[in-house]
Amino acid sequence: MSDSLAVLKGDNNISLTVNGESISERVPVRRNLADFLRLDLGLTGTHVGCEHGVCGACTVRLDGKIVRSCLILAIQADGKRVDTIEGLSDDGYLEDLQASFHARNGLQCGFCTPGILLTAAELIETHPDADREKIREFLSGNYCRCTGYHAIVDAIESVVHSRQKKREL
Amino acid sequence: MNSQSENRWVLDRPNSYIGRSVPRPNAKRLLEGRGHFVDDIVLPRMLNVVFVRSPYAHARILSIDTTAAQSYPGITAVVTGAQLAERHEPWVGVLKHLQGIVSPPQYAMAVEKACWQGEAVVAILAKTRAEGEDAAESVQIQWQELPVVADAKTALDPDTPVIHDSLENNLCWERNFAAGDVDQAFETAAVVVEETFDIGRHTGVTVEPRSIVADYQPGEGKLTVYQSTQAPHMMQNVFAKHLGMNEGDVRVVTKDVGGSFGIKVHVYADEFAAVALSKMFQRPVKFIADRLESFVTDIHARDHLVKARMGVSKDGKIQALEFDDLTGIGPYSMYPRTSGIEANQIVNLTGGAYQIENYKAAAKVVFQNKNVMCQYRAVGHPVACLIAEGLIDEAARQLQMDPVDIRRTNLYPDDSYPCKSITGMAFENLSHIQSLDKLLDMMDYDSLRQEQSELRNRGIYRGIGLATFIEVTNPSPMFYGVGGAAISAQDGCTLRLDAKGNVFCATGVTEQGQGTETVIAQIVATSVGVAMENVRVITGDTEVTPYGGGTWASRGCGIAGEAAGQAGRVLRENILDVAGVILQTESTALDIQNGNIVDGGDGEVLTTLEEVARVAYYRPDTFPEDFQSELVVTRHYVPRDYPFAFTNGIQASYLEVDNETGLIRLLKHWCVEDCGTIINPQLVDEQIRGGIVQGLGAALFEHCIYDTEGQLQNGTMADYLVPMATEMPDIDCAHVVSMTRSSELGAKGAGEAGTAGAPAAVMNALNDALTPFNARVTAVPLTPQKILEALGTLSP
Amino acid sequence: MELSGEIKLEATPDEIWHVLNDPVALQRCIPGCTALEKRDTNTFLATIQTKIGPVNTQFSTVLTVIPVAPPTHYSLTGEGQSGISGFAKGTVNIELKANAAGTLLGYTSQVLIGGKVAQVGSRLLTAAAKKWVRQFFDSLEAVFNEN
Amino acid sequence: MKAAAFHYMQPKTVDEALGCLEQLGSDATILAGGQSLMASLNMRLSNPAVLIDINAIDELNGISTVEGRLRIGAMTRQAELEYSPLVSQHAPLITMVMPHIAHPAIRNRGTIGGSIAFADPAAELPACLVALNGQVVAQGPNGERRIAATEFFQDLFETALTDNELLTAIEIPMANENQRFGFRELARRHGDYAMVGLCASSDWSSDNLTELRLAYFNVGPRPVLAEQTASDICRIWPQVRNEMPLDQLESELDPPDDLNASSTMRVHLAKVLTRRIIEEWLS
Repeated sequence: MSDSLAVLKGDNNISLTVNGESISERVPVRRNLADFLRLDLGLTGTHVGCEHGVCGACTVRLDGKIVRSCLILAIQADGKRVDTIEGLSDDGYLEDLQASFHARNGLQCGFCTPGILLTAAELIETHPDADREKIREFLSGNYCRCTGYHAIVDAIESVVHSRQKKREL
Repeated sequence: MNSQSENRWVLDRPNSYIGRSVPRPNAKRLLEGRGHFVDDIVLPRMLNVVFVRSPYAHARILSIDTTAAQSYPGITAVVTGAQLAERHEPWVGVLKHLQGIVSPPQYAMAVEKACWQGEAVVAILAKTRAEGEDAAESVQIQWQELPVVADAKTALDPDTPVIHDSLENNLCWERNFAAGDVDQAFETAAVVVEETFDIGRHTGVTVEPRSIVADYQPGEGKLTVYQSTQAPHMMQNVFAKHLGMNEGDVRVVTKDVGGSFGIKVHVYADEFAAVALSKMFQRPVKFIADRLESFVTDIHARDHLVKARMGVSKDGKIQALEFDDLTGIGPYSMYPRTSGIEANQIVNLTGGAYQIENYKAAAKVVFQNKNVMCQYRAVGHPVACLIAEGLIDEAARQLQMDPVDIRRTNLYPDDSYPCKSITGMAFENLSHIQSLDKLLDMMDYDSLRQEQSELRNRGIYRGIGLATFIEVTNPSPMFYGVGGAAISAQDGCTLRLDAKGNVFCATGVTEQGQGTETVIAQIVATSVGVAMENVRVITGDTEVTPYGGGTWASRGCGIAGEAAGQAGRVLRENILDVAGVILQTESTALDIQNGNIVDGGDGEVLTTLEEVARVAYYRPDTFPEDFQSELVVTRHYVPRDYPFAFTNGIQASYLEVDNETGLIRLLKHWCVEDCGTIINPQLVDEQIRGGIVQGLGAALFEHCIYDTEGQLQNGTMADYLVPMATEMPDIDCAHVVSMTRSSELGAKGAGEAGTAGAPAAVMNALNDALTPFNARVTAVPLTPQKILEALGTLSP
Repeated sequence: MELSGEIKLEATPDEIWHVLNDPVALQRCIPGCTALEKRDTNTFLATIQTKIGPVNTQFSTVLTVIPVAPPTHYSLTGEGQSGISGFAKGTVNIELKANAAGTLLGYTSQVLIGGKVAQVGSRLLTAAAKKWVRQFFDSLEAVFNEN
Repeated sequence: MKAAAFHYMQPKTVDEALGCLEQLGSDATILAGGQSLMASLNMRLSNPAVLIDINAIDELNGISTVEGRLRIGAMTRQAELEYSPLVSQHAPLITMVMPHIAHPAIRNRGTIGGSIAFADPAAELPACLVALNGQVVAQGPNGERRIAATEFFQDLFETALTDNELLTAIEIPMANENQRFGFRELARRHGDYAMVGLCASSDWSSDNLTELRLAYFNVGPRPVLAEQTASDICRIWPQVRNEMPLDQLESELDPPDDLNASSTMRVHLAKVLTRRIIEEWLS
């Protein structure tokens, strides 16, 4: 075995890009990415609903792909790019989705909403022609207890349609 | 008011926002992840509390050794239940109007024994939650197991141990009600149908867990509690009362709440412990229930076993309805609302849509060693609805009547109001027949029946289920206040015109995402005469908002909305008085539209609200000596003429059952309901849809499964199944509008209608689909296992 | 939850009884038992490590061997605590029938888990208990096969 | 719900990882995609002394074809398999299965090697590997060995991997045009653990159905290849349309009761799934 391979204990330095900003922080090995974003960076838009990877409220983007931040260690994000609801709102990436959710009331309490928006964005990127059934299937890992999903599906469907129209132009 | 019905000025104001689907202004920050949830709060010197909880459903604490835990890094203190009990008064979850209800005193943590799996026993105050959990692993507790009372069915048997030494038996409460001559009516009935309805325990699973930060400041002796709750004023009273504080020294702040549904309207022992610990250690203390804690401590609901029968004449007229309800509520009646209300509601509401002359109901509420049970969205309604709608469908089947026809035969005609139900529920104005007709039209009932029959010939089994419901909304003090609870049924609204013509509005109800702030702003903007952008709504702060009940029992719009409307009218009058002085004209000849003072006749703009405010605040010297402007107005409202504003509606479910696997696919759901004046149609529809899906969850998935030793078997999000997007259908909503004359606004509530009817609609649709097999399921959730057993594919 | 079964052992009932009272042999039979000491005639203190997939729990267990009707009927009960993870309790009733080839051992067992392990692990409880019981009797068989 | 403290190593090569395993033995737990492990760490149900994170080992990524076999590196993410043209061409069963595994955000992170090594009896991929007659490539101190899927899954969460071995890839015989595959599962909600599932493959090159492999999951401690049932079906082919011989499943499968379905029900559902796949092939 390589003698140089370190056994990391306690706190360690990590450097990563969060919402386009270079971050260097010292974190305990055991701290997950959700807690790191919330506790160390104050990015409280990433919500913690179950801590066992089921509810989807803590969904963030890691190197451009949605993941559950409660199921990844902060230290594993070292050297990577993380985007949260705050950054993706600021840079306008979610703009049409947010407008559609607002118009259609595709949210009530708003706790699951950041995770749902990030999931919806990836859905539309990977399935630009998604129908209602596909939308529902793609959202199957995101809990929403308030809306009953119908309004969320409507809101996403209308963005799918408006982007389709844009593509045709 | 001489004639409210003719003076519904709020509704016909120019530029009215009433009846408009205005998007929620406060939703924008939530969409950007900029909400203010309790767990986002970090205060200086704040500690996190971690609880050691009982793994046993019933066990005596022989000893607790916390020595090792105290020496862990990051630990400030380790406190046992007995130690904390010296710092607060216990509570007892009983109310006077539930005659005979008993419950033992409950403390913030178990003192001598734990009575359910998950009850907190030891609290650890730590710098971080992780460090607290490290220390928790080293707490040594010696337990002596006690016999577990798990099954409600045997809780009252003579040989079942009594859980609480201070009580005679495991009976918390019972209610018996009878009217008419039930026995005689059953004897003469052409058909008597009997069913046992088994309604499983389920729970709310708010995606934001229960959350609280308590901040006791010893200098002022002041306690500030940031809490994810539905009832800040109620909590203020509870914290003060049981910590021996002056209520004026306690402030409860509720910002964004990540879902509540009735889960967050109760006093939880562990949350109270966090507050007591903050006072004890004079530092901020945070408690966020983790998901494993939520499942064993958030109140559970339902858990009813009902034996019921209905007698019907040969033309389908209900002759009599009788049932026995048994419900297990865990070891304590919850404080301060009690755990007897659901059973009480079931007795009051069952069959309430139908003209019934002979009725008998008995409800028993028993203690058991399971998690506490209490009021959750649509308290009692889904059970009442399952009983009546399940029986009436079975009666129709036996009489070979269409489910629509038997309902039409028995529903209160739309011209029968006001009237009282057999249990004394007063109905002001309902619209069962109109609602039924609208539903049939919306779903194209006849075509659907035809499609069903065609598919059945091809071996595809679809079912159509109907469920009529009534909903209790706008509760008066008859709900809790008369029983001695410090729970406000009235609600207030304070409006203040600022110097730039904006209106600040403080209301006693809270926002949990249902759109309270938006609806209140719509009413205020309309009644004052300003644009909604110029109305700021403040909720959830006992130091700022008028005294109010908060959010429960579908009361926000009908009660706080009415207070807001009245306050707005008075503020407008006061503003016009000032304008009249400035313009030297009669104020009655003026009006406010879009933030301008206009001529009440031709609408000509005379001046602006901003100008009126400027003069009132900066140049009152220009007013006559005997004139003082009053630009802050408070009004309160409580319904007086009816104890509750009943609403009504009907739902329909269309589903397909796979008769080989027992899996159900929901194809479509419809709801027509009548909540009176609709302020914001979109928000009402979304309340209905969200409520329906919670009811669909109860119908198909949600179940807190316990073993015989009182151990919860599915306390994770992976194992406790809630409805997800893939399995849920599209839901169509429509409305009939029967305004309540109790208020000027005429609005009733809509928050629970969906949940009330959905389980019965699905159960009836399933049983309709199973008709060719002569199979029936009356136990919810309607699982594949139960369906295959009913079909005879599996033996039970 | 109840499990039952039968196994054939090439030993006499007396020999089996001896093994069930021998700390060294018993430790070999109990899956995950990392330490076992005799407390008095019929009771043992055992440390049992259970590993079911990712779930790794250590129980401090009191084991009692109850001679219901020796040498043919025994009961083996265990009660283990694992701090915040919860507890496990189990009883195995054993009936030994001597035959020409040795002994036919019949067992019925009841297993109960409680606390967090029950709340989280019920999906796998039956499968895990089956595996545990199977391993116990496999090891018991191995003890005699070696002898 | 916060993980207890542990130590952490992040090898960059397979050799480094093997070194870690050699040094730490059973104190170490491999962290692959972490979609099951992290949850149990958060719940404090696992307490490894050291996590060996293999996410930085680039050589474990990738999908390729090697001598008639499709080779998938252990750390290939499930989402990559889902959308891979190579996989849909050479192992279409995997493409069929993939959307049923949990949810998109989980599949973005979860890996095929993690799912196989974890050996959850309710998981789809182990049964899929068994149905496809695939093998597991394991590397240890003495080099590489290949383990047939049927040998690999040994018991509840137990595999043939030893403490000092690392699962580096899985290999699957490339599908040909004469093969047909079937996948069905019955779950109460999309993405949940199925009550029962079935991965099936078969050869249609002759008039008879041959090489039928029926691999069931969540019917026992590991995936079950029902060889007797498969042979019964092949034997009476094509009369199978009229009468499907499925009785042997009752002895071949021994599912325990769980919260969603009894043992009897799951055997019944396994029969239903089998019939539906065969009917799907015939239609």
